[in-house]
Amino acid sequence: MNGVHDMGGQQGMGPIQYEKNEPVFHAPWEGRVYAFNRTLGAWRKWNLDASRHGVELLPPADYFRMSYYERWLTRLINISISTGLLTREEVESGKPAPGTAKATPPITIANVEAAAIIRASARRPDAVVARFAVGQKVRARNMNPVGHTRLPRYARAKSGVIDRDHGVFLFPDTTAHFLGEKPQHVYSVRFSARELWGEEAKPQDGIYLDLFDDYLEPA
Amino acid sequence: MNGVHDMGGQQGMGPIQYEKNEPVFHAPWEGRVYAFNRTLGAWRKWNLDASRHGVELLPPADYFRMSYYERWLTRLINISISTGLLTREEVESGKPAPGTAKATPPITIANVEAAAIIRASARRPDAVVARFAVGQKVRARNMNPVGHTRLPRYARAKSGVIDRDHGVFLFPDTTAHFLGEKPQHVYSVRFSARELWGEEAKPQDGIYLDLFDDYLEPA
Amino acid sequence: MDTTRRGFLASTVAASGVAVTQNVAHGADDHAHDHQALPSDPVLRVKSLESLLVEKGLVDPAALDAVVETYERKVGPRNGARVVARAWVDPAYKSRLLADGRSALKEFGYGGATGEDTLVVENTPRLHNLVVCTLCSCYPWPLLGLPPVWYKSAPYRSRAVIDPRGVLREFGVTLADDVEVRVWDSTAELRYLVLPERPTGSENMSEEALAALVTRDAMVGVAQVALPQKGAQL
Amino acid sequence: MDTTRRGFLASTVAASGVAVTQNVAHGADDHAHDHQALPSDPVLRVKSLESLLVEKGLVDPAALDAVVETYERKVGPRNGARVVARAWVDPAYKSRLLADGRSALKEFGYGGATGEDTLVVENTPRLHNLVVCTLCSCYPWPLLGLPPVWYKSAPYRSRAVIDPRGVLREFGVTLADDVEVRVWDSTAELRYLVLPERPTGSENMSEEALAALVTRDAMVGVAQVALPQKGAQL
Repeated sequence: MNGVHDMGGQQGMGPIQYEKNEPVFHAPWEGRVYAFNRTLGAWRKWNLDASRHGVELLPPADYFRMSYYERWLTRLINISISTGLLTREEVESGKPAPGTAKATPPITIANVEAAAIIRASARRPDAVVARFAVGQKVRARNMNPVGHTRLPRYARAKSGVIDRDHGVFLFPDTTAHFLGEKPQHVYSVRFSARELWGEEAKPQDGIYLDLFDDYLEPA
Repeated sequence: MNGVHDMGGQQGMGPIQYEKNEPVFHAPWEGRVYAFNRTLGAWRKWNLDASRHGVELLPPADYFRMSYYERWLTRLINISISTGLLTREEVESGKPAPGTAKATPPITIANVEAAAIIRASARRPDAVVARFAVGQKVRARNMNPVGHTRLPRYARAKSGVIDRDHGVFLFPDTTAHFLGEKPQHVYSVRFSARELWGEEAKPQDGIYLDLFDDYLEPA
Repeated sequence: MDTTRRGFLASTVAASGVAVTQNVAHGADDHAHDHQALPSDPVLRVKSLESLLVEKGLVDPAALDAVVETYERKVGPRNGARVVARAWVDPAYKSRLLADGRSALKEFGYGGATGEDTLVVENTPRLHNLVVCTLCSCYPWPLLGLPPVWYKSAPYRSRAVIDPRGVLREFGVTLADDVEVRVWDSTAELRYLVLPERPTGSENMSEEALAALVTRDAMVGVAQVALPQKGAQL
Repeated sequence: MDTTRRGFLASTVAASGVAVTQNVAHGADDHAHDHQALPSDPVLRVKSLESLLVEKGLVDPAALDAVVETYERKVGPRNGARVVARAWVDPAYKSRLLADGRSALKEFGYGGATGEDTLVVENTPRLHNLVVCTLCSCYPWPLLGLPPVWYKSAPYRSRAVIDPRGVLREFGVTLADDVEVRVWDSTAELRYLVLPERPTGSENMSEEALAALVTRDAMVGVAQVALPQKGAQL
């Protein structure tokens, strides 16, 4: 999705606001929101990519207005409702729907370390053939899917070189929409800054993106 | 400026909201804001391109939150202050600074038709040589100026064909920053939808942009 | 009122790059959100600004009234519709209009603000034109008046160039797969007017009656012109 | 409270595509802005949500406490700093770290959430590395803890890839024109840690003392590591 979340290369966002001695959470509610997000996934109603896409789906005005954890809170509520973990009425009232049996949390204090803090890897053991080799020149496809993708707009139709093959990972574009994991190779691709941004960039500078096999074509 | 105003090709902005029998202005204040914008330019403190850039400079959160005429109101106040037509204190208090002599408006009911409603053209009589000819293949430059430009991001580094030479106009990129008019040719350039958006676009479809000589290079 | 002014100035200041409204580190009490407050009552703000401008002698309120009156009552899509109807009934005029819009529009006295360089693009059974301004909201004011909110909105501006067929479907226009779509992104001081297809069955209608059929939307390219009995138009 | 809930749900609904918050045609009374209201007090909303989740048996509050406690007290930049100091004093470890970050980090017991595939990239006098996530805010949690607000913010995410030298200047780091800059945009499930240059004059320092010099910012690539007497670090 060509959304406002895809920020690489944008200008006019203002100066970087640095906070000295920044706390991990600025208020207790931020910590709770973070913890909800880390533990509710264990219900396996959604996955990390679907969750990320939930932030991308926020209307741009909300995306820019909200703080980081406000976005997380909103996407969590949205995905909880859309996947049936909660109902809208429950969220509105703060009370379980009448007659709901109390469930047992899959993550408790007993297993939280192993089950939530150590997250499952997106790496897959599948023996998928790599379509590209280190050193090969490639072009990022000019694709504009309306769904989730991890190919930023600024790299599309640009040429680069395979710098490293990271191995096989699940594919976010399908995983986010519950369409299967489609495991495939991820490569570190080096794009020269000039290829991406034109002649004003320094000739020696480079931007490295981790790109999936399906994002690439031979250059 | 690669800002959020440069919307071509974005997704996730929601459905188009159509209003039947829409009034010209939804409230009297919108009409006043429009009229301020059309008449205050006669003080020659700024120009159309600087004024457009004023909207682009709004922080993204404000750009998306505000209605169209709220943006116009904000940019008008900003540019009035930055060019010295008004002071911040005057805007804040709603009162002229003490001791200010009352001016005479350059646009009155007597000349409003000729002076404001018929706006000056951006066309220039200069005999500037055209760098490109109709039918010629060109490439939009991969340029990323931090200031005002009318070359949208979605066309940069893309190839098209000169469809028509519109003649000589002032150059917004310099005019907006009061750096001179730099008159030059403007061309209608046809880009195939596939060149811009990839293989999913229909092969016969085209997007036409009016682009300045300085935006183009031979393909 | 004080809050109002503060919120208002915050936004003014932010636009000059002094402050940002996004992701600013905020304290535990979360009061830092104040600066994101909605620009409160624009009615009051505009009233205050107008009184300042008048008191300083920077504007003539009667001239402001005249500008508003012009776009509320005089200049609107009826202008463009008359041009379209004339082109439909007068092939010589149509040729002039397509070849040199500026001169042909002057025959009607249309020109001036953003209209002096209007190009007219013709729809045919094989070709559909659509007009947009992705960067702001450029629009042929003298021919169509001021643009509707949807034309100025992010959903239209963003999608018209990447998904014109989807946009047209949203407006109820479904094009055959082999029709050519041309999108005109108004990136410079040229303005565009679509000359829609004349509806079949309108052969015996007068120029005036034809003009009454032509809608703003058809001249932007998001609608087709229909005969009245064929159903309500948008 | 009622307004609170309405604003909150409006935002929820909008995210599912049912409503849009932008440029919605609004009536003369301008009340349509209601739906853009700030998500009011998040404290109350989160409290209400937690009580719902607990009452439904969907979460264990003690597990939530443990997650918060982990990132507030246990996992943070000191983890990464220990790795950097070890690499500075132990050339064999440094070789392993740069060749296979995953295994070398396991020697410290670091891994897990988003850390199982961390790559370590080395700064030299000729090469400067900078880490960003333009699409969201990916960050090596097990090594650096949770990212600061600026790392997650639009100004950093937007500019790090197009103007890394300008961003670095804003952080007080000025690079020579002929240094190579490498920006690592974390677009997949790989995470990046910068191995900063060891400051000159630190030859006699212990591994522990070196670790104390290494800042979070240096491991993201927006700062260099300095000796304490050379001035305060960010």
